[in-house]
Amino acid sequence: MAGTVVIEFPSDYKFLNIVDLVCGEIVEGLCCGRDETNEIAISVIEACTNAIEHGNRQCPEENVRIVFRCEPGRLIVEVEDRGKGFDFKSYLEHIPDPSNLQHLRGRGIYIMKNMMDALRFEVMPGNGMKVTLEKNLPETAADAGSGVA
Amino acid sequence: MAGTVVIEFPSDYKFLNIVDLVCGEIVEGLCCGRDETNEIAISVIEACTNAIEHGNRQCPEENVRIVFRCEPGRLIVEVEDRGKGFDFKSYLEHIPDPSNLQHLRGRGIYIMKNMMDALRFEVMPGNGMKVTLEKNLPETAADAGSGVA
Amino acid sequence: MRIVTREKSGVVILDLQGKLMGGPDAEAFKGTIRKLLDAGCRKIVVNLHDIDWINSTGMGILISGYTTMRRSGGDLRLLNVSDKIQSILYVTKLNMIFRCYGDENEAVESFETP
Amino acid sequence: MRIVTREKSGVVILDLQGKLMGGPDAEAFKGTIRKLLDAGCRKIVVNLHDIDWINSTGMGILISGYTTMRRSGGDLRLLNVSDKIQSILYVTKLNMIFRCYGDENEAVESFETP
Ligand SMILES: Nc1ncnc2c1ncn2[C@@H]1O[C@H](COP(=O)(O)OP(=O)(O)O)[C@@H](O)[C@H]1O
Ligand SMILES: Nc1ncnc2c1ncn2[C@@H]1O[C@H](COP(=O)(O)OP(=O)(O)O)[C@@H](O)[C@H]1O
Repeated sequence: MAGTVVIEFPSDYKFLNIVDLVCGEIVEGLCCGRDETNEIAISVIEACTNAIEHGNRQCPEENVRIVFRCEPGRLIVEVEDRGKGFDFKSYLEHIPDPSNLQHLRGRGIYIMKNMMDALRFEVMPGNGMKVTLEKNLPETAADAGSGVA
Repeated sequence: MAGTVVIEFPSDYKFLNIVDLVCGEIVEGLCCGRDETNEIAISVIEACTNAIEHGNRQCPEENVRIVFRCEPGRLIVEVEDRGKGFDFKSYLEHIPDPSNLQHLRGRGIYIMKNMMDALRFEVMPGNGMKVTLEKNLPETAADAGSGVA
Repeated sequence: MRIVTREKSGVVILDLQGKLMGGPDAEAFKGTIRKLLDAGCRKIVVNLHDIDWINSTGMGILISGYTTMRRSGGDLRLLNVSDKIQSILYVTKLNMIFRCYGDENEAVESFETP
Repeated sequence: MRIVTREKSGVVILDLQGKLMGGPDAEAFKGTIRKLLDAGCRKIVVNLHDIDWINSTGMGILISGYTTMRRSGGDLRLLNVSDKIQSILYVTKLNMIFRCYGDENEAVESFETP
């Protein structure tokens, strides 16, 4: 069974409680370990806060859309906003050092990149930006990939 | 702010945990009383189990889609399946007595009708069935209708 | 749903865990009740403390257990009914039928006084 | 986010509640730290027990508090760091910087031994 769950919500941080809960519930159902569960939830929240803040600029009329695709052996999460995107190629080449205390910001993408197995950005001209997060799951989780506990 | 949250998931009861959580979180954010919160969550779960069981006949390729519309003064929840619908007009005219112990089933629609302020059915030919549940919210909740705690 | 069976002062307590919502759960529950009846048990307390959620189909499962027990001269009573379940019982008027308790000893002792 | 301030053996404990994620939270937190510094406080424990969730922007708020305190010869230490927050600290190597405690007394007493 292709377990795809979609959730769409206005660009308001208030809704991130829901995202956190849904994410936790889906990942728990995939029988991931505790560390993996945390890594996925943290990364999805980072992607969503970027979508709300940088993508949709907190405009509540613009939605954020998250697609969770539970495939055998991996979980793919797509986070879409309606913004213009950014020059992610050059950003990814020079990700700032996260341990630098001079910087109060700029750790979101670093965290996603280091916690997930794959991170992809895509600008859909006139259509927003899509961030794709992938996590490989252990073999036992692959079989459970069909559903949620 | 029009607070519309959409969630879409495969026709598997396993996903109802997520629905229950999302519903609870949204309704809590609307500052409803405890009784109203329970009534909404119970009714949405009834509508979803019907969508999975009767509408999509548990076919995991068919999704159930829920739209939560938080308007000032009320919450509207739409539950859509991809099934053929049923003759709800005649059903609504003869809803069975829920206290009849001979019947092990047939209480879902009765519960929704009695717990919500409005219940509407709509068959969208070739497109599935939509059940719309409405709950009026107290004045204080109306102002909070903009978001989620 | 998982069912754990235990005994206390001649009363069988069924601890239900997970979701209670028809389908395979119905068969499992009916099977348990049938076995308990065959073993001579007439007093059952269903503990709903660890039920995450229930729907009207799950309520039907409890009704079937209740009517089966009553027909055999026994009874089935509920323990630790959440407010959600209480709301369902209330709106369906099944609160007139099921005896509900918040305390395990109270539920067990309720069978002593007819 | 809500901030409750209390004192214990010369250490100020900040109990944070809710979500920690930049925006208005950053200003509120900075304001609290500034007032405490003005009042002569140099020892702060930030209790994260009631933080529902945090993101990297929220982490930035803690960093700003930490650097402000250090620059004034004080310190800011963390109490009740959940595994999620621990993972964020770890991956960003900020675990090398923040001292974390699981017990309130231990956190308070940690300021006694330099
Ligand atoms: N969805 C997005 N839309 C537009 N720009 C983005 C998006 N996500 C990230 N960015 C850009 O990438 C930069 C780095 O993001 P991140 O590492 O998450 O740190 P921060 O959000 O704290 O700046 C952001 O400052 C922003 O310019
Ligand atoms: N989404 C739906 N699609 C098709 N038929 C439905 C749907 N919802 C309800 N029904 C019909 O209405 C009947 C009554 O529903 P309900 O009161 O929820 O009780 P139950 O599901 O226990 O039968 C169902 O048996 C079914 O025939």
